[in-house]
Amino acid sequence: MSRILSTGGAINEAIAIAMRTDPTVILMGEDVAGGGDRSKDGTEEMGGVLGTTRGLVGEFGMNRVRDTPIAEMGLIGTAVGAAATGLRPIAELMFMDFLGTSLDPLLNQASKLRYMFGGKVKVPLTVRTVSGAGMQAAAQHSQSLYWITTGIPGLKTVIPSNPVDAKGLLLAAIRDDDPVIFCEPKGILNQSSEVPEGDYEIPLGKANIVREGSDVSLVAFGATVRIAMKAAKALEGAGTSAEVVDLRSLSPLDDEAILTSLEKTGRMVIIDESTPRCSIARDIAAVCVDKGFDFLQAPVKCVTAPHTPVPFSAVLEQAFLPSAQDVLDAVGQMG
Amino acid sequence: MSRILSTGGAINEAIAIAMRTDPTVILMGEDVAGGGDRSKDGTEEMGGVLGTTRGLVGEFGMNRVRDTPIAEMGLIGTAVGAAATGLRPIAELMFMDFLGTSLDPLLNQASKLRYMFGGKVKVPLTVRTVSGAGMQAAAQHSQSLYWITTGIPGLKTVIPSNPVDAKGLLLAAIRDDDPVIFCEPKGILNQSSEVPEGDYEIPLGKANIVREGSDVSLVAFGATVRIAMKAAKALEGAGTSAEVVDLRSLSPLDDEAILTSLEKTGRMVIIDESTPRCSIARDIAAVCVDKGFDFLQAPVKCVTAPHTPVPFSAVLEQAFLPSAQDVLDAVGQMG
Amino acid sequence: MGFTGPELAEIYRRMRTIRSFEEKLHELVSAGKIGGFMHLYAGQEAIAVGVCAQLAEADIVGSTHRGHGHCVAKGVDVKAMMAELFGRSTGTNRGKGGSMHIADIDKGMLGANGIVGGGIPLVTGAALTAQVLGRENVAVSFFGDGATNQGQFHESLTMAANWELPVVYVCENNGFGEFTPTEFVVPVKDIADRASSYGMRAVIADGMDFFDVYEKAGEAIALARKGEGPTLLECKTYRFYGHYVGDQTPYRNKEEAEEWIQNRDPLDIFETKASEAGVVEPDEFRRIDGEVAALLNEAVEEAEAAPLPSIAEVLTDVYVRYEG
Amino acid sequence: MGFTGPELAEIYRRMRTIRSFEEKLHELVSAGKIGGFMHLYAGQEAIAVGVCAQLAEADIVGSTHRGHGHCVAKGVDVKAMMAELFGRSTGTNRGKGGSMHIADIDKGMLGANGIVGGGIPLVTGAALTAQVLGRENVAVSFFGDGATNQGQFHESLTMAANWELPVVYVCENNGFGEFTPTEFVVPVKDIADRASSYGMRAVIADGMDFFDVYEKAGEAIALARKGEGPTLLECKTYRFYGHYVGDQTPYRNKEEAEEWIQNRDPLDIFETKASEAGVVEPDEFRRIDGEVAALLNEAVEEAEAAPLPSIAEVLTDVYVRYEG
Ligand SMILES: Cc1ncc(C[n+]2csc(CCOP(=O)(O)OP(=O)(O)O)c2C)c(N)n1
Ligand SMILES: Cc1ncc(C[n+]2csc(CCOP(=O)(O)OP(=O)(O)O)c2C)c(N)n1
Ligand SMILES: [Mg+2]
Ligand SMILES: [Mg+2]
Repeated sequence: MSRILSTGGAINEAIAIAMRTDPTVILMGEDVAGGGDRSKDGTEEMGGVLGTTRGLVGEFGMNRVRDTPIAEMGLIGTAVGAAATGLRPIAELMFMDFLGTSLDPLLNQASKLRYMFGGKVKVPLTVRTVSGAGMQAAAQHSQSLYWITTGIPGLKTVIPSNPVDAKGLLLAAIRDDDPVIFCEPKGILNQSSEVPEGDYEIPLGKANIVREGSDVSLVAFGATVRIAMKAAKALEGAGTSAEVVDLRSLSPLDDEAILTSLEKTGRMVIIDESTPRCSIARDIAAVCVDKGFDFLQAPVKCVTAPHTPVPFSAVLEQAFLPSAQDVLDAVGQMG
Repeated sequence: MSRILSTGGAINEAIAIAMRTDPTVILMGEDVAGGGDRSKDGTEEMGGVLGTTRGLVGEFGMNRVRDTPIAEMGLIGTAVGAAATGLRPIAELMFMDFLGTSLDPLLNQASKLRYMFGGKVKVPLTVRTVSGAGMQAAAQHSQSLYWITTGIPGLKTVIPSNPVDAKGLLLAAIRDDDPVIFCEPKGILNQSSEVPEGDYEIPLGKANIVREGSDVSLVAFGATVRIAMKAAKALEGAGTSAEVVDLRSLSPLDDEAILTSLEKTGRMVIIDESTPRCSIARDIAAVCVDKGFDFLQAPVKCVTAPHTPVPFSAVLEQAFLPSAQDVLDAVGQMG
Repeated sequence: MGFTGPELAEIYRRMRTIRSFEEKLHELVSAGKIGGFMHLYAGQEAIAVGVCAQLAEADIVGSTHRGHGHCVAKGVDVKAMMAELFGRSTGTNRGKGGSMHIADIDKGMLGANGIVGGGIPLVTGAALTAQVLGRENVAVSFFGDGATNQGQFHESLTMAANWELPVVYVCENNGFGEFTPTEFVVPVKDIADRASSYGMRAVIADGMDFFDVYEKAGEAIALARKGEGPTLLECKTYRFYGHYVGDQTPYRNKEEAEEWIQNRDPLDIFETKASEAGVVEPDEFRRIDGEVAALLNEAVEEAEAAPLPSIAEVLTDVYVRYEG
Repeated sequence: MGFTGPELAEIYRRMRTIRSFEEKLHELVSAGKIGGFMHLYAGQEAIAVGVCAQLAEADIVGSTHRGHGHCVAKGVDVKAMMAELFGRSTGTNRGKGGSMHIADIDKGMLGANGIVGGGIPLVTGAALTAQVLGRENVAVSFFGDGATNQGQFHESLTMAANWELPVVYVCENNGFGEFTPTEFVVPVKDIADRASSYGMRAVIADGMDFFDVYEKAGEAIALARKGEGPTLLECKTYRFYGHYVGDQTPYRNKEEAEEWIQNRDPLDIFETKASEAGVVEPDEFRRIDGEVAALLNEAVEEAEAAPLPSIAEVLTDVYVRYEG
């Protein structure tokens, strides 16, 4: 059975299933309840600033669904400590930009405890966070900072491109025994599709070939998968067969799927919503020119945002974001 | 005139010159005085946890050399606000690992104020910080996180490889009108050499060819320059002529120098002390396979630390760090 | 009371300008004419205007995501603000900042700030500049009750107290951080109680009463200017709209909201008190209302007609100079 | 006093073990036999031992860069600790952690921590686990005076106070953060004053007196266990060595240091008081000194003889499972 759900709805469902099946799973964050149950005074809940977690405090109560103060170090750090001592917390970092106020527990604690302790602890923490631009939320609420969490050994980073994957990847992330950063790209939160009911997981670390093709590989993830698909259609019209690889996980990275596709096509474009320096796009290009050198028939192209903050004005924000046209231009430049 | 100075000594001298020549330059950080002048009670100063800033509070007094509380968000954030309103602060972040507790003022403020304000402000801030491994300081005091600051648009990142460059780059950084992260790699702090007296600057954004060669390019920076030079000598013995490029700046990056060298040699190894994912090494490999594709005669190799935290035990730490042998192996694998 | 009629009229004009600006934005955003996240200041006008009336142009203020009121109070041009919210190149920030980053450093306005608590160290740094250079300026940081739970609040106040910086920390306690009541996440009765962690002076003002804010802010600012260090000034207030435009406020108690909005409106309170002083003509207030309304209509018209930034501007203003 | 002779002897043994461990390390590091950053706990023994004597094994403690004392007090094996500092695979952390990350989760020791303030939220999280699962455990966070200036301190205590978590925050105020005297950077007289920002109970203990710490920690822990929420316990103390091994302490006042080290040694104070109780044989203390000395010599010998980790271990223990 399946019904139409938005990505937000699919995420909500995944959390509910995880909480029903494991009493050690809790949800904590700023306004994840957002009113409701807390005082039984007749007020209603908001369920998060984007409404994603609505209904959960009603089902699971305030012991397991906790509104926190606006204190990201404390909130994420506490979740890390809870994860190391027997809970399996889902902590919400409202926007990924707030890594600024929550980095230490991720950079220096969650990611390193197991290693520093010689393998004698595990940290089964999931941090859900909204990434990306497109809502005119400007420079401090629009960043795609998954390259930072990907670069930190000890963390995993996952990013779905559609509601079905969001549900399955989130369930896998929550049940994973390592700390996982789960990105919810703004560009897909309101996207809807049929989503299977019930409990299913999509394994971390495995890419998904969403379109087969033979002339060029378009590697994408999160909100850029849609751009890649659009570009692939346009390329098809021009007689070029594009394969689209949806990474799903950024760490672990499915090198094998990327290289297999490159072997098939000989050409690679990586489409990444973030800024270019030290990006996932460039990271993958480096993998291609090391392990896939013999397959390369053309320069590897990275389609990313420019090396700038995210501008507010809609015209500038649209120019900032990578587009299908940028992908076509990149393919054109490959010669 | 020049004398033998350590890198630490050269940094000290650069700060003193900058403070003498510009009354708006101040130095602030945890224990940058570290005793001394503050109470005139007969105690002596430490001049920072590694002694780098010793003597400065004596010369410039407590108004301009300020010990701060152990509060990196406050310390760096205050320096950003001071820079936006008329000072030219040098803020010390004792170890680069402490980006964990100081990221927000760098990620969301210093780097973005000018852009967000439509160009109507400047932030002439320098953040000095000690990066890298090699002192058995373990997972939370040994990271090379310059890839994070490099990836943030609006920041510049600089890293010297020797005392002479340290002095000239730091003077340029302090006088630069943009926020600059100045890394002081542990691996070179105690290295000494002749350093010119007086006031000189080395421009940001320009790489330095420290050794000419024709068969392979070794791109290095900070503590890895010495590794590259050692490998170059070994390669020479085996009949391979290696060119060594010292980047000096990571942002802006001197693409041109890198590509020129690649054009000459056709082979590229990048040596980076940090972990691999989203590293400077991979960033540069991506530049090579995009803009330098036609020059490439072999896979581009990244010699980095593994995707792990930094271990404590000396044997493990040495195995963690890139070595000249790793460079030779990489060259060997190029076929 | 000690204000002349024209002074009172000017104060009223500022408060009314903020209110009308926010009401206009509520319309425009609801109608989809302006995008982005929009947090309205309506209800809190007495605080921005009361504090800024004590400041010189060269004094610095720093603000929050709810920053329009502080801009208007500090003298930022209303038309340029409106143009900014429309994303035009004539905006205060050339269209690059928007509501959460609106700024005008020439007027001493160091920016709204999208990071809760993120403006507090910046303003502390502005006070450091004044102290190091021996200037007479003070700096004022505005922030909400929720922001006092941020580490950046704690670290900044610690530094300011240690160094006796010329800064005033103004907490606008409007009873909520987003949808969560303050008492649920702030473990003390008054935000002012938190000053004792810094050995700092603390004062509580009625944030709906311009005169009370004006007086207490004046004392704190004068002390800061004399080198007697920082003060934490808590102003009790309420926001009349939801957290952002679109928030239907199901989480708030309806009677309580009614009480604040109907009976404690800072503009009404001001008008009553100012009228009692007998130095303003009764119809003067309505005349100002009309002028402000006209100004805002003009601001919208001009903003809508103003040019958008050119696409090339995505790439400018990142650095003063950047050569690779 | 209420302690039996064997109990007092055991307490003394723990304190002596810490002291001798640190003295031994001072030698070994000075001689270049052990590397890394090394912060010694000597002088503060009464705190770790006094607090941990009130805890069960399943209760959690979290520590700082100055963590050896807390490990010993919580029952971590001294030989495994020594092996860790020598970087051996028989170490508590298999040689991967070293002094600043020494840990033993089986003993409820959630790790030293190289990040000042970084352990505070972790321990708060351990208390959250106990609360959510309805366990009777408490958690204790040890940290220094300097750490109270960190945002992580502020944010953690705010959360613990809101949720009335079963946690005790133990501040070891040794008068310095690195080389900077506490009064220069902490703007209140007592760290305990900071609890008022969280509406939290605060208590001050003489950190050189085991009995005072034991009693006051006992009350705080009992309250936490009963569900009556957190306490901030400040213990006044002094570190006998410098900040790290190698620090010659030119920044500290010599008379003051003399006074603490000569006249306020927690081991001496304990021995005097315990002797007055008349339940320990006078030569018992010296016997324990000898046993501890022998234990440490053995620990060093065994550590030196123990195998180094194999190089392949650089790559293990990063993840439970990682497949790309
Ligand atoms: C660091 C950070 N965390 C969370 C948010 C999301 N957020 C925006 S406004 C807000 C509430 C702020 O409450 P308060 O400080 O009381 O100000 P008010 O909105 O009531 O004026 C939150 C949580 C943010 N912008 N920045
Ligand atoms: C976040 C962070 N900032 C700075 C440091 C460097 N540092 C290590 S110990 C220390 C002093 C800590 O002082 P205190 O908390 O009083 O503990 P004590 O050393 O006195 O036991 C500092 C500044 C650090 N390790 N982590
Ligand atoms: Mg509020
Ligand atoms: Mg201390």
